[in-house]
Amino acid sequence: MIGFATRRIVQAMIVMLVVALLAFTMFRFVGDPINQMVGIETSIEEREALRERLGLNDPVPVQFFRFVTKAAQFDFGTSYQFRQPVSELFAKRIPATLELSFASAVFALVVGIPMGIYAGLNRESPVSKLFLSVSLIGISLPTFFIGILLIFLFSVTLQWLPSFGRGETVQIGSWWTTGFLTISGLKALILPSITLGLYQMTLIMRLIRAEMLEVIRTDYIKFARARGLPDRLVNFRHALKNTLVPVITITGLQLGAIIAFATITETVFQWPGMGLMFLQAVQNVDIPIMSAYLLLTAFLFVTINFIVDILYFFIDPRLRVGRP
Amino acid sequence: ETLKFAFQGALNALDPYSLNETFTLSSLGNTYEGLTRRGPDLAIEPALAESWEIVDPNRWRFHLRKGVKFHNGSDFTAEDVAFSVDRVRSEGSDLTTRVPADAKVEIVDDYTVDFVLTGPNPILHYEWDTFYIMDKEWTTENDAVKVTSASDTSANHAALNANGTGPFKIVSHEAGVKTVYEKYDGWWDEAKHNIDTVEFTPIGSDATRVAALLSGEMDMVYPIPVQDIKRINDNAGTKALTGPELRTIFLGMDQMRDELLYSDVKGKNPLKDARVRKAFYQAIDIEGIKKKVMRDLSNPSALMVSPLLFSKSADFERYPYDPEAAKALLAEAGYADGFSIGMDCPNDRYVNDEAICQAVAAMLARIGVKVNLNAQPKAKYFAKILASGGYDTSFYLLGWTPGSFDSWNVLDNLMNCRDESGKGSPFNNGGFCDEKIDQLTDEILVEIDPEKRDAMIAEAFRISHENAYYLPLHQQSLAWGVSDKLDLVQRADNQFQFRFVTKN
Amino acid sequence: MARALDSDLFHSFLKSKVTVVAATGTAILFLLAFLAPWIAPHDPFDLASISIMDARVPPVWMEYADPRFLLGTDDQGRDMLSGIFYGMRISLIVGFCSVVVAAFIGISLGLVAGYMGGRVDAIIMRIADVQLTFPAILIALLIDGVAHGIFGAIDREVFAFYILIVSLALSFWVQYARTVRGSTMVEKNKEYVQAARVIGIPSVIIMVRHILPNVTGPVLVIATINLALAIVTEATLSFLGVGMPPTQPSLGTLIAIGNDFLYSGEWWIAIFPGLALALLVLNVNLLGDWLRDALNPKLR
Amino acid sequence: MSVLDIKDLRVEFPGRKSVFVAVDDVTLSVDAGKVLGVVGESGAGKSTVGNAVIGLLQEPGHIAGGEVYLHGKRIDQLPYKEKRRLRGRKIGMIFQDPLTSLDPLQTVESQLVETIRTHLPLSGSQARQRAIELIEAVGIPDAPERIKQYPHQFSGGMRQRVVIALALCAEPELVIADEPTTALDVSIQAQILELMRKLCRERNVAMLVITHDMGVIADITDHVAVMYHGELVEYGETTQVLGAPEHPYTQSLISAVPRPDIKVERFPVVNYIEKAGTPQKQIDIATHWLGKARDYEKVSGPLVKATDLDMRFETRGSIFPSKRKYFQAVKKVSFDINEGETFGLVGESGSGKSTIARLITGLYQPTGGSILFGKTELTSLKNRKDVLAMRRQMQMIFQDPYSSLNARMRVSDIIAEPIKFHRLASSNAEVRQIVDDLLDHVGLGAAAGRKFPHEFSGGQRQRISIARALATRPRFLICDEPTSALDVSIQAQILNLLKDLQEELGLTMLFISHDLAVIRQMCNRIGVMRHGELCEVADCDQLFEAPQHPYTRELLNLMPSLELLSRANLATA
Ligand SMILES: Nc1ncnc2c1ncn2[C@@H]1O[C@H](COP(=O)(O)OP(=O)(O)OP(=O)(O)O)[C@@H](O)[C@H]1O
Ligand SMILES: Nc1ncnc2c1ncn2[C@@H]1O[C@H](COP(=O)(O)OP(=O)(O)OP(=O)(O)O)[C@@H](O)[C@H]1O
Ligand SMILES: [Mg+2]
Ligand SMILES: [Mg+2]
Repeated sequence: MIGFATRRIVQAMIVMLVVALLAFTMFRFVGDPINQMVGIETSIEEREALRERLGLNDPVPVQFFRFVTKAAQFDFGTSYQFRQPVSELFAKRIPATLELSFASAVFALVVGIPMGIYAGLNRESPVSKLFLSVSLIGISLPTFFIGILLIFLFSVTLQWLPSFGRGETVQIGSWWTTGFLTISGLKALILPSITLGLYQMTLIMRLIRAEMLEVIRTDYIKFARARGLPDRLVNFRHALKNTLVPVITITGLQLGAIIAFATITETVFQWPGMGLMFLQAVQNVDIPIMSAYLLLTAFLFVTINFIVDILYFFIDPRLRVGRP
Repeated sequence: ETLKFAFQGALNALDPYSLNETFTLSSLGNTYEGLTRRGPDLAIEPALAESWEIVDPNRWRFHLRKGVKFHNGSDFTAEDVAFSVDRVRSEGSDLTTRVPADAKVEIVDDYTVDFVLTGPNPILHYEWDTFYIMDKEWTTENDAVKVTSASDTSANHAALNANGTGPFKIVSHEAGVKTVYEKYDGWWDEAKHNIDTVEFTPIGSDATRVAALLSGEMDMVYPIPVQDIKRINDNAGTKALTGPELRTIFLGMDQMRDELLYSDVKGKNPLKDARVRKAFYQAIDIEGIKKKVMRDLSNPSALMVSPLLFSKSADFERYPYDPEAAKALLAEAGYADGFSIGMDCPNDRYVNDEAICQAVAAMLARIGVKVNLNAQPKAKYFAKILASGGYDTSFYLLGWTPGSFDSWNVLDNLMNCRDESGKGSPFNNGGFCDEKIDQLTDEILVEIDPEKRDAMIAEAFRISHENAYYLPLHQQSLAWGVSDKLDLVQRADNQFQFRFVTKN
Repeated sequence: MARALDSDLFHSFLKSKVTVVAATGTAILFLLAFLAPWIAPHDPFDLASISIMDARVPPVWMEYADPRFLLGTDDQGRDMLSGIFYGMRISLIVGFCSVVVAAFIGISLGLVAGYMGGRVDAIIMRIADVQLTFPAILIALLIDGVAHGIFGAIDREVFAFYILIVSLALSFWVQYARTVRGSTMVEKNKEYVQAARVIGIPSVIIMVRHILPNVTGPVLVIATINLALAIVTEATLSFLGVGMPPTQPSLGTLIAIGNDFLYSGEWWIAIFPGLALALLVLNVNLLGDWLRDALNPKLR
Repeated sequence: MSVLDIKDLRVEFPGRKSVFVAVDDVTLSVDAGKVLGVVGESGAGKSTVGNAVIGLLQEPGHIAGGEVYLHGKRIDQLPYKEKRRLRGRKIGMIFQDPLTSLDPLQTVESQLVETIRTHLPLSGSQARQRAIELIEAVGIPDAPERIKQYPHQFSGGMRQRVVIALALCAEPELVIADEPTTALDVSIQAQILELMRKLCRERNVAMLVITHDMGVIADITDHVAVMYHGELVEYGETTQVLGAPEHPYTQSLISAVPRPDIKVERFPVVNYIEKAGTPQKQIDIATHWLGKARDYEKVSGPLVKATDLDMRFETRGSIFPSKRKYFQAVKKVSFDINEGETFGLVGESGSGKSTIARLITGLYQPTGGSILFGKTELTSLKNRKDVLAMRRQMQMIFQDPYSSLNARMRVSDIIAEPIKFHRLASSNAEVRQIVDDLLDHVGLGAAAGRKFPHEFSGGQRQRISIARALATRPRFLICDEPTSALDVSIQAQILNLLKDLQEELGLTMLFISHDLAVIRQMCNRIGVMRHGELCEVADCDQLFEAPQHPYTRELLNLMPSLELLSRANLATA
């Protein structure tokens, strides 16, 4: 277990280093950062001085090393747009994104898993066919369109739910703000998390169904039935648990995707998270924010993957660590 | 009462000299004040200066208001004015032109300040409603004397906090997320508004912004897309406020390079030929754009300045829309088969900017000119077409509001010759050069007689019109979405000032 | 042919009514898209033929309609129906190209990783991990940004297409690589591969001739689903401003444009392309679903 | 009254074009304490009978006629719930594959306890107590400890015991065992059979054992039913059916079982099977392509000489050499094979037989030792041309006829591939001619070339494999359990074919099997392997008559006694 964990951590660190290299390359080569920073009137000498001050004249490996050591201390430089340290900006935005991602992941799982099980167990039933077809809407329309349609329906027409923002938030500790503790915060979460989670829900549901279909045809399920075990036990204790192993992998990957897709949902719902900030940064060529975002999402992704691998230890006694 | 409003962009910097941009200045205008301010009709009014006089042509005397206190409690005095003048002209300020570089400030007494100029300047104070006075002590104490400029890697106190004399103080500010204002009880003027708290949220997506108004979550949002005006008016409880804006939207063309950067014509620059420019002009169906793209919310313009700002506007008329004539002109210039040209266009800056460009592209296609449209977000767009990007464009769409509300500003910024680095008229992106206009510009600056001045301005505009140096399109309209509960003033400069708001 | 018609696959196809409908739907939509230049009433890409005065005409059954425009026109006066045909064509081409590129990269790397194993496998799979941390949207935004940075101003009309394909392909290849790698690891231990090795056939030929045909089943399924996904992702990218340019609108660009007119009563500008996209994706997905089940021997 | 009575059972699988009748008119009964064996070729409907009794026919299969009685009570028409209550409680079922019959994510204990508590009114701790007793009863030591483990921590044999314990845990009156030992090694098979016999006796349960292994039938059954194409062709006491079979199918089936006691020239072929393969076309080897260019260099000593072969696999990799773990699959093995002879390798599963085959063919690089082929040292071949030349002289036939052919290639392409690859023919027409001849030669007919492998049965596929192996005109043929996946009847055909080919072409063969009887019929000399070591090498007759090594003796003892069969054979032979 410990050996396995350390191996995974080493691999995760390599992945992070490569991402850091990409982020750094972008930093260096996507336009001259100096051009982004100074005004029209700045003279050549001043530009050169600034270059020197920012260390842009050092050899590239030195710069990369500096970039990585700084990034490891959560120092990503200063945003060109806001002229504030990127890490501070992110610290304020991360809770919003994580809460949104969490809510939509919960939505996707809570709705997707039971529907998937039902559709897997009752392959031919009209209800499961209905589930399957209706859920396809989740992947047939682009997220932004679904978001806007939801706003149109629930905010503008019915006026049930807010159309933008996080509602009221409560400060917890020094930097975490949460919308989970207020009514308006919870109401504000509903539309964005459905918008964001719909795609993942569809995916999880279809995945569980497909796995379930395979698992219930295996010998051990047949044998469990032959032993006269009640259906409830066979379906949930034996079949579902075996279904979960591949599902967890994909769900883990999907969580990473949720965080990335949050950019669009955040734009549509003006959700003050890091995705929104990232998109604004892209439009304003604010490279420090862009590269920090890359590193952060990669970090979250790698962490989630690590947790998923550890979860296998608890679910699958055979330690199926080899990836499919 | 609480006022909640949304704008499409974010309020990034709180330093009043960091960014010369309408929304930033408008927002900070609720917190800071200048020596002058403008009323609902944009007339200049006394603000921190109770009155002023021109002692001799080169010396202006300002009598400051007494008993004014900054939000932090310190007194407003002549020291603060002198300090602000120094600061606004210091390195890093984006508003250095507010006060001429060679002007001197002399403190006569605590409440009197003299500005000593090197030559006469009748419009010295025209832009001072957005030259905000800062508190010397507060700024010095907080180590924020230096303006947080674009090249700074960290923001100082003044960029993250505000301390003005205005009717509202900023109690919390999270750039890009939310800014909260509170009524300032110690304001020197009598409050005509009834607002206690103002919450500002940037909402980038048009649809979401409009939805927030329609659903009653917002009291006021701006700008609203012209197409949603009807819906907002039809909706119970909301209305759209529209009005003429001072900004003129126009098309510019590269007339400086010998070969266009983006065109299939090689070895020569077709846009240097006035006939080609006129052909473009006459190919544009401005009424069509007005009716279909702008939904009648625009005033087609023959001039590069709003008729509200220039008395002789009525003397000018657009060249008629006439594709046949345009084709003939092109043929005459030797481009009977047309040519292709790259066009740059912002897609989030002006009202329906990208749609206008598309419509123009389609219209030019009818006379055989193939336009390759490159529409981008404003940050990338400006980085490309302005001096900082090396004027990397052949054909572009831009809008201009003269900050001083005076035509000279247009001539000075848009129509004088410039060199490659932008010396001269920095925003003359096309780089055309007409000595006559340059000469007139210099003369207009120092001319005090309004009659003569206007005649000279008209002459300059006539030259531009005849040569089709620019293709003016229209003045766009302001469009604000407002809750019926709100009573407010929509100023033609698109500034939203809370002191004009009452909510019931 | 007769054998194909008599095959189990074909019969399982005929048995599933939904699939037959989906297949017919897909075929019709594909035909409409690829025959667009011949059957569309107007050419929306020909700027000279559109007039701003025709903008925002409602569909024929509504008031103020114009009989020339069956489904109305958009904000520039382009015929919606023709726009949808052409847009679908572009969406499909982008989808197809990206799927083909992704499948090519993914299958090659997956085969090599699975067959070689060991260090090669570890390296390729770690690259895949890095790739997975960047979903399509991020990649497209980054590539778009990098392209702007490197080439200065780029010509959207020319480059948008390639940027889209590269970014979509880059974000999809991992799935193919993982699937192919998994199947390859199973296949390479099968005795037919050993038989080929005993004959003396070199690894590359074994991979291409023997293993590849045996691992393409799942690839086909991923490809159909990815085609749908690519079309939707392209739509999302259009919304973010890095999709196809508005002068050559894809379905996604049309929706993104129409988005601005949802509240103003000109619903047809967004809803019709939205419906077309939903229909297309739905049909392709339903086909992919059926294929997934039908090709899975464990479910027979 | 019998425990189980089946009357006129008919099971149908409605297909796309027609209804497939898997079981037709089968009437059987089993008494308490007795074992009924069901035999028959693959696909005869044996499993279907078992599944029909317990009510687990796979959709769309259903009982289309007949009745099933348990203790005189009709059970085939019971509603789903009541049928489910019978399962486990009254009827226990044991499936063929112990590796896949247990839920990999649940401990053995939890699977036992849940089954016990489903059927018996016991508390949790009582159930656990009973589970431990059961596990002890099936002969797994350390029951209280082992029971807490997961299935993957058990060996195959132990898992099969757990499956048996699970089937018995609610004390059913009838146990249906569907090929309970097919997946197991001979030694474990013997133990499991012994266990079942004991259960039958001690607990007085009725048992229905489904198998195609005549040895198992002879060993433990009291009655036997022979099925052919869904029908019952013969049914009676075991001694009587085996000793004096009446139906021609039974007769030919029994005659095809290889006998360990006497060596025969050719196997009697099951002639009852209508499509037993077209008779081979005899070709004149001397003039034929196959015979041409067999001008291999003559060798003086043995053709293949393995000396001190060693093979170890890394089972756990690590960057630190000290942390790596190895498994020694082959230890210091030496043997020679002479030109023209058949050398047999026997031994239990996992003893390293296949590994040796792969070492010789070069699929693995040995970690030690040398292999001489003629005068060439195989382990140090570097030059690609030499390697190819060696590859041409050596071919291999694999165990699994289903996975040894590429499903996506036409049969003709499969066979042509080595010919084209080694450039053994000058034109495409010649290649086609050779392929057709080879297909004729293995008895498939040239028309088979246009088909795909899945259109053939297991036995036919094995013939295709053989044709492919012959296509390079090899000198040395390795057969790695070429028939262990096949029925006895088809096995007989394949073995006959191999024998014929060897005679005609003068091939040298390495024949690997775990079936002693088959080895005896095929080989001149035999090596016995265990745990990677070669225990004994001896001439065939000597090994069977006077085994030297204790392990060889143990192996010979474990062979199911075929006394009954032998008598029958003598009668027909
Ligand atoms: N689910 C099914 N659908 C269609 N046909 C089936 C199904 N299950 C079995 N069959 C057919 O029924 C026949 C009898 O199958 P069964 O499994 O009983 O054979 P068996 O005698 O047990 O063979 P083996 O020794 O290979 O296990 C076979 O021909 C088989 O193809
Ligand atoms: N590639 C490999 N890596 C690790 N271990 C291996 C490998 N190949 C074989 N082994 C191990 O070597 C041992 C011998 O395997 P081999 O296949 O030679 O046995 P066998 O005698 O042919 O058995 P069977 O009768 O089951 O085919 C087994 O324990 C097997 O697990
Ligand atoms: Mg069977
Ligand atoms: Mg083996």
